[in-house]
Amino acid sequence: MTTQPALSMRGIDKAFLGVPVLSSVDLTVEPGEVHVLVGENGAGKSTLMKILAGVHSADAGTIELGGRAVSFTHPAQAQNAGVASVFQEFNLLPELTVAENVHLGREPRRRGRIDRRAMNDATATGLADLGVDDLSPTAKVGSLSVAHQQITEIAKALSQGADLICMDEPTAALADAEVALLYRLIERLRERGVAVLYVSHRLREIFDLCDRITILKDGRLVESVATTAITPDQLVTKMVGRRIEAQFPPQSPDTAIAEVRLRIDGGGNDYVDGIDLEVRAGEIVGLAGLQGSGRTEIAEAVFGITPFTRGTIAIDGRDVRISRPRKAIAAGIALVTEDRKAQGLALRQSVKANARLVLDANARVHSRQRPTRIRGILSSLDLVARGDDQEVQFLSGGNQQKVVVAKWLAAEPGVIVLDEPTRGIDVGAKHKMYSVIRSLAAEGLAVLLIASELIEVIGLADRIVVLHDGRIAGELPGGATEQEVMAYATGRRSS
Amino acid sequence: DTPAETPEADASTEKSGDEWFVQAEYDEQLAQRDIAPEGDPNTPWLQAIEPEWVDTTEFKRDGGGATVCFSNASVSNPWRVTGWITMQEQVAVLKEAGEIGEFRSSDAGDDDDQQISDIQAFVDSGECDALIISPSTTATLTPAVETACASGIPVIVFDRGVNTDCATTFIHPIGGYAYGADAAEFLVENLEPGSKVLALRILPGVDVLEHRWAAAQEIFGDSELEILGNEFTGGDAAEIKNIVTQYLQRGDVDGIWMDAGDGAVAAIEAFEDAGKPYPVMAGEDELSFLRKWEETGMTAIAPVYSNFQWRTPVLAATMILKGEQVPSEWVLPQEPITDADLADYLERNADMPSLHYAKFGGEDLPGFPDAWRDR
Amino acid sequence: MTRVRRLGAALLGGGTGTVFLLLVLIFAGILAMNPAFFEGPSLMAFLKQAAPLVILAAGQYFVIVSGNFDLSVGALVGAQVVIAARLIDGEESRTLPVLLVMLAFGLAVGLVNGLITTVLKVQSFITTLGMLLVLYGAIRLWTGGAPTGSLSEAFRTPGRLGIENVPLIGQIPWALLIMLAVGAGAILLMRTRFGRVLLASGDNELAAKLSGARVDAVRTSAFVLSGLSATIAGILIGGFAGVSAQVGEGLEFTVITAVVLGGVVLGGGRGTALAAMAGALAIEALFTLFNQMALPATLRPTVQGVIIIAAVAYAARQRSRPGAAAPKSTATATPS
Amino acid sequence: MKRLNPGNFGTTALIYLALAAVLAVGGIAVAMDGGNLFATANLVDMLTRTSLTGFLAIGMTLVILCRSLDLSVGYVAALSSLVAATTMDGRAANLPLAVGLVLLVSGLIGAANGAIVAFLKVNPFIATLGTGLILKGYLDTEYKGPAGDVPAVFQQFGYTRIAFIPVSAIVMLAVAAAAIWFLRSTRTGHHMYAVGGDVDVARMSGIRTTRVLLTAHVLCGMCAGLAGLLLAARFGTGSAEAYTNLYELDAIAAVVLGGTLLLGGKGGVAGTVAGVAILAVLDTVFNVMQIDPFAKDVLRGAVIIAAVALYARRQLDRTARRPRFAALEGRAS
Ligand SMILES: Nc1ncnc2c1ncn2[C@@H]1O[C@H](COP(=O)(O)OP(=O)(O)OP(=O)(O)O)[C@@H](O)[C@H]1O
Ligand SMILES: Nc1ncnc2c1ncn2[C@@H]1O[C@H](COP(=O)(O)OP(=O)(O)OP(=O)(O)O)[C@@H](O)[C@H]1O
Ligand SMILES: [Mg+2]
Ligand SMILES: [Mg+2]
Repeated sequence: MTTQPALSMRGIDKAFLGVPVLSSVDLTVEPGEVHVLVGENGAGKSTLMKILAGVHSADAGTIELGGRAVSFTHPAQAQNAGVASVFQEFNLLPELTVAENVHLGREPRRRGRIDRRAMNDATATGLADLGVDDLSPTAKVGSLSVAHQQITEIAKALSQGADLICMDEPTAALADAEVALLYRLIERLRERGVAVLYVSHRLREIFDLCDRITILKDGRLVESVATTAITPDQLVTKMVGRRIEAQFPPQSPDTAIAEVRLRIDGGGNDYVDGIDLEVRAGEIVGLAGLQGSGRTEIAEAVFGITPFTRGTIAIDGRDVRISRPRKAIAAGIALVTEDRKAQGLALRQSVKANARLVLDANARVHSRQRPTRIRGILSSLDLVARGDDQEVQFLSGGNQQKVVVAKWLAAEPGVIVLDEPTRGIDVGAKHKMYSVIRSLAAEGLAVLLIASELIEVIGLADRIVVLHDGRIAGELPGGATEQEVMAYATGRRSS
Repeated sequence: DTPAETPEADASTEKSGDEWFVQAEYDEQLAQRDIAPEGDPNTPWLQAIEPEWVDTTEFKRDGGGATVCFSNASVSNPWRVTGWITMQEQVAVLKEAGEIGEFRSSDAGDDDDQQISDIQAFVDSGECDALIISPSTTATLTPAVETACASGIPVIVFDRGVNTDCATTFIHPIGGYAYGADAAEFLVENLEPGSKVLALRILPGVDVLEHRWAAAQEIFGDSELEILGNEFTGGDAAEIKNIVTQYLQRGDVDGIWMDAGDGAVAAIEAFEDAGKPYPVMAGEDELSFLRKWEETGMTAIAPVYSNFQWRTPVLAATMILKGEQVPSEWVLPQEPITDADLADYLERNADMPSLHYAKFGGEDLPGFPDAWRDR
Repeated sequence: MTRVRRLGAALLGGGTGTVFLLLVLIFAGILAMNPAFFEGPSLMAFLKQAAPLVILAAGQYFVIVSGNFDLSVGALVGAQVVIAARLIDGEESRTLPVLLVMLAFGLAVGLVNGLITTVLKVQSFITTLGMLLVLYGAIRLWTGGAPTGSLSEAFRTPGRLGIENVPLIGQIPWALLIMLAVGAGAILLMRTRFGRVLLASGDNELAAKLSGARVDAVRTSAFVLSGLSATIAGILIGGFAGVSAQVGEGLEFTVITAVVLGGVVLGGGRGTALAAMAGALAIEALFTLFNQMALPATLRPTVQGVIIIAAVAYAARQRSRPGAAAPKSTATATPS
Repeated sequence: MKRLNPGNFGTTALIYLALAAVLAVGGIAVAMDGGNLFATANLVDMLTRTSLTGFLAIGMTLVILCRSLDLSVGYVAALSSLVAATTMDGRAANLPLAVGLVLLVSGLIGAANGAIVAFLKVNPFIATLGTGLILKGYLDTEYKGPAGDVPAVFQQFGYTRIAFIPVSAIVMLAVAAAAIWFLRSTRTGHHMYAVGGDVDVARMSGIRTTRVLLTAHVLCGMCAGLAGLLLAARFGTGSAEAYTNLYELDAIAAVVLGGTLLLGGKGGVAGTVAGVAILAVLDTVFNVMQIDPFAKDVLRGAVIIAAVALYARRQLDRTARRPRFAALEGRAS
């Protein structure tokens, strides 16, 4: 039986600002195949996907879908040709409902009018298919959790009945339960003969889910292999071009867990309650929990974005009232936010401008630190940029994250809160971020780490505090098992 | 002659560059300058040139205390501000005398559509015994004025006209052609042949202003003066000074013709700052210009668009409501201020602010001088 | 070598560079029409005329780059001149106190604009449109419809006079020196911490706030700076040409056009003060060119409109050509 | 019960509340002044004043929803009045031709605006300021003052009333109803919210964003054309001068007063109608009370700012996250 491949891309070239991002990349995806695209940050995975989705047009090369040559100048053409996409950045309108977002651009009509009932019904069915029962089609997307937004995105792509579905890191914002849902769904798609093109940085996912792996490096095709023909270690080596040793760097020997730097007593507000937490100098405390369990809310409360209305916070033993971020910064707290583009960076400004923003914005901090040291901080983080005048919008995700971290390190904080510091960054960059976190602790900072990938919390934290429904459900030592954490996180166990 | 025959009526069908020039109107206005008006020269606002008196007994109303309504185009320039004060002072006198009970006014902020609504609102209220209208644009208010006439109250139009003769009286000074001609003739007389003249205009498309320029073009066309250009300034002093400065950089300017006096001083200063001799200048009877003229001793004339016309409509309203005859078209005298009477007018208006108009004609009103000075 | 190329790219390529290209083209046009324009005295006269708009552009730049609009500057310039004339009323001795009053008034208007925009969260387009109406009406209410009083000689000096008898040049106008000082001030200010925080606030309000920036305060300061620049421009315009009822009318649109022509992006976060001021110079030069060409006065707006659209479209093309959809953010940082 | 546009209901209700408040306060103020704001003459006056701004503001709502702007509508209206009056040339037979021509010309100018914004990527503020200037030059050069002649039948559009409601107001409300239907029920209308909300998202979702933007601008131009027809009917002729009245700023003020976000993506025509009505009520109240014309400007400016500040406050509250421990919070404090 000779079926045409679902997708065949040949010799794709693409350059931005004269800088080549993709050079003669080939990619073939068979019907019913789950095909993963891997590579470091900036390897060109998203760009390749966007070319396929009609967002960008290739400078050279051909695309065939089911044997038919296509060329897209607008996403609508790609959709009509049976390509549906979940993009890396959220692609939703917060002012519209779930159903309206799902059907955006393809609203069902009855006698020329938009048929809202049909739209809601179809969405409800789609969500039920996905196994999601706690998401209303008429809920406004802006009021949803990140996970529910991601689910909306996925529902949107699935609702198009496409032959080829592209997903760019769909699980980056999902917790394990939802990830499992997605896996099951992809399984069903595979059975129906739908091809899935997948981008992920999560190794386990790649090997659990995918049939075939295409590796990109610096915009070039390295290799396309069956999952069964390669080991995780080999894959990493091929992606990064060198071997990455142990998953988590060891604690540096001179790390000493010392005095309490951050202490929360009975903290609570509209979103979390009864938070008692201590982080010591040199200590990494992990905050674990399901989506919506209130991890970010604790970070935001400590940083004065939505302050605690009950309880107290003490820094280095002194009670502080943190009513807004400036006060937190003055108290020596730093927050690496979970959404670096929306909350962390002024995208149209240079690397330099972003890195010194905290110093610029806070007079007291400024006097403590000379901006000239910023260059040193950036290079210690191995920032890859065309220069510190480059606008950060043109950096890859991992490098953008480094700029965010650099801006906080410049302020020499005593407490640093990291909310999803490795979201959407590649293996190499993740590894670098792990060492950075370790060295922060070694320098005597108190580190509060939030990460959805449990393995990170387990591997890095000295202690793990597990949240459930806005409250602390339990505390575990570093190196606890995933089962132990999940028992608290799902509320099956509480202390 | 009635407003219906004002040039705008037929101008609308023309399309040529000189659509604003109507020979008959031009000839008539130039002739009217030399006709002695009827009435007391001490009250020029009650004088009339070749009046055709009409009977108004149908509007006669007993007992005084009338409600007079006034739809004003705007008070958006100093000329209108000055006139509006004069009108209010005149109203105060008539109220005192019991002839006017209530005086209502609306201001359309130069918006024709707004003024149509204002007029409609007055008519709909049914409370106006007489309606005075100072139209913001000639042609566009015609339907509204016709509606007002149809409601049966006397309608008094002044300053700009409308394309209908339904108004009981249409009050205006001689007009734009005469104004423009006064200025242009002065330049022709006082400049050597071949001299260069710059024309500074405020806006295009406003009939009273276009007539001034149309007349000037007619006269300059027959002269040996060279017209360097005609520029729109919006009446903004800075713009005027910019433009004149630029012309002076490119060569000499011997004369300035303006379609209104706003910013005349800025034009003169441009000569001072460029170190050039004063031009022969036609400004307006705005005090800032008259004072500068006296101070510099330059050769100049101040054509006048009689500001005292703002008194006439309220007086006409009371006359009509008493059943007295009024001219159907009430042409007020319009005489430029020359070197000869400059000193006199400066003296009379010594207390007045610089953007005041010398021929405002309110010296005998009880509010003088405070109402105009401390507004 | 790369430096040269980068400079060339900056001048001819990116959004900001277009204005310098335009400026060169217009000046070339003027030169072709009238070589004498570039002789000292007439060049000085040009710069003297251009100074107020350039200064206004500097003020407007701060507001635009921080993500807002200031539509009230024209009305503020007008108000300042009228206030000066009425309060000074020809008395030389009152010049200085009145200048202080004007300064206070200009700063206060900017402060009110800023506070309404930042604290009450009213979109600046509406805030400053409202302020325009309020200033326009209030100042006429105060003076009974038309300006009264007159300016003193001393008041008129900065706008009208200069250092006389300079060889070759004739007069160096005070206005030019003030313009240079304001321009240098604006450029230097953008190199301070304030300037960088201002830019960051215009780019991504949320990120700036979370970095500890007092976004509301810097944005309000931008409005205050705009009020200050309108005050200085008012002093120069009043000095240059005296009082008239129409001073300042429509300046807001001219100056915003100038700033955008300079490649400053409406919405904030991008553009330089120098280019914004160059935009103002380009507009003034364009008016001069029209004059030199003796272009019929009624046609000028048409030509002006075409040139503005073409220039901004050209700049937008230059900016967007490499890399179609710039990575977007879901930031709530938005111009208002 | 049909659901109103997402999250709109609150704001729209608030705006009608504001309108009611303005009417109440105005009514009391006029009553204390010895008048009656609700006398037929005053009601007619209010309704008459809504028509012109209404047409312009409805079109403006569409472009603003798309996060665009149209500063050229005043010029388009002026030009349309001239096209209408010169084409009619006093003959009723020319009416259909004139109306068609006006809609064609105004639609084309709208299309030009849309094309400059969508294809040339010029900021709409500058793009439409530019086309406005271009039109101004054309009007100043070509029409030095009023031109054309509108036959009496067509003047009825500007002057006739059914009961006490002016025909022009009825037509305006019909256009508003059509626009509301368009935004709610058609794909293109719905997509305007998407384009205004986030163009990139809209485009990546397969919406032809340039087409949507173009449509909004064309419709906005045509609404300005309707305004021009109304001007012609009321003036009995066409007038280039009409552009001096800065109708575009009135229209924008009305749209924003009506709760539509200047940044696009949120709002609607129902609110705009209320915004227009608020301005008209203010005008009538000021007129009846004989407020000094300059004080009118001050009050108008202040009212616009105050109203928008009020909505902004309300919108801030609504963006807050759902509290999880709000009840507990209540107990604790
Ligand atoms: N619109 C754009 N303009 C300019 N450069 C761009 C643009 N989009 C992407 N790039 C650059 O192209 C390169 C490839 O980016 P791409 O997003 O495809 O990487 P990726 O493999 O998806 O990385 P990640 O894992 O971080 O998502 C990067 O260097 C990026 O900075
Ligand atoms: N049960 C709930 N009731 C009300 N709101 C909820 C609930 N669960 C989640 N949310 C909302 O969902 C959003 C996401 O929750 P939150 O940010 O706390 O998640 P998180 O634990 O930090 O996870 P992550 O950081 O991975 O997104 C918040 O806005 C929160 O208010
Ligand atoms: Mg990517
Ligand atoms: Mg979170």
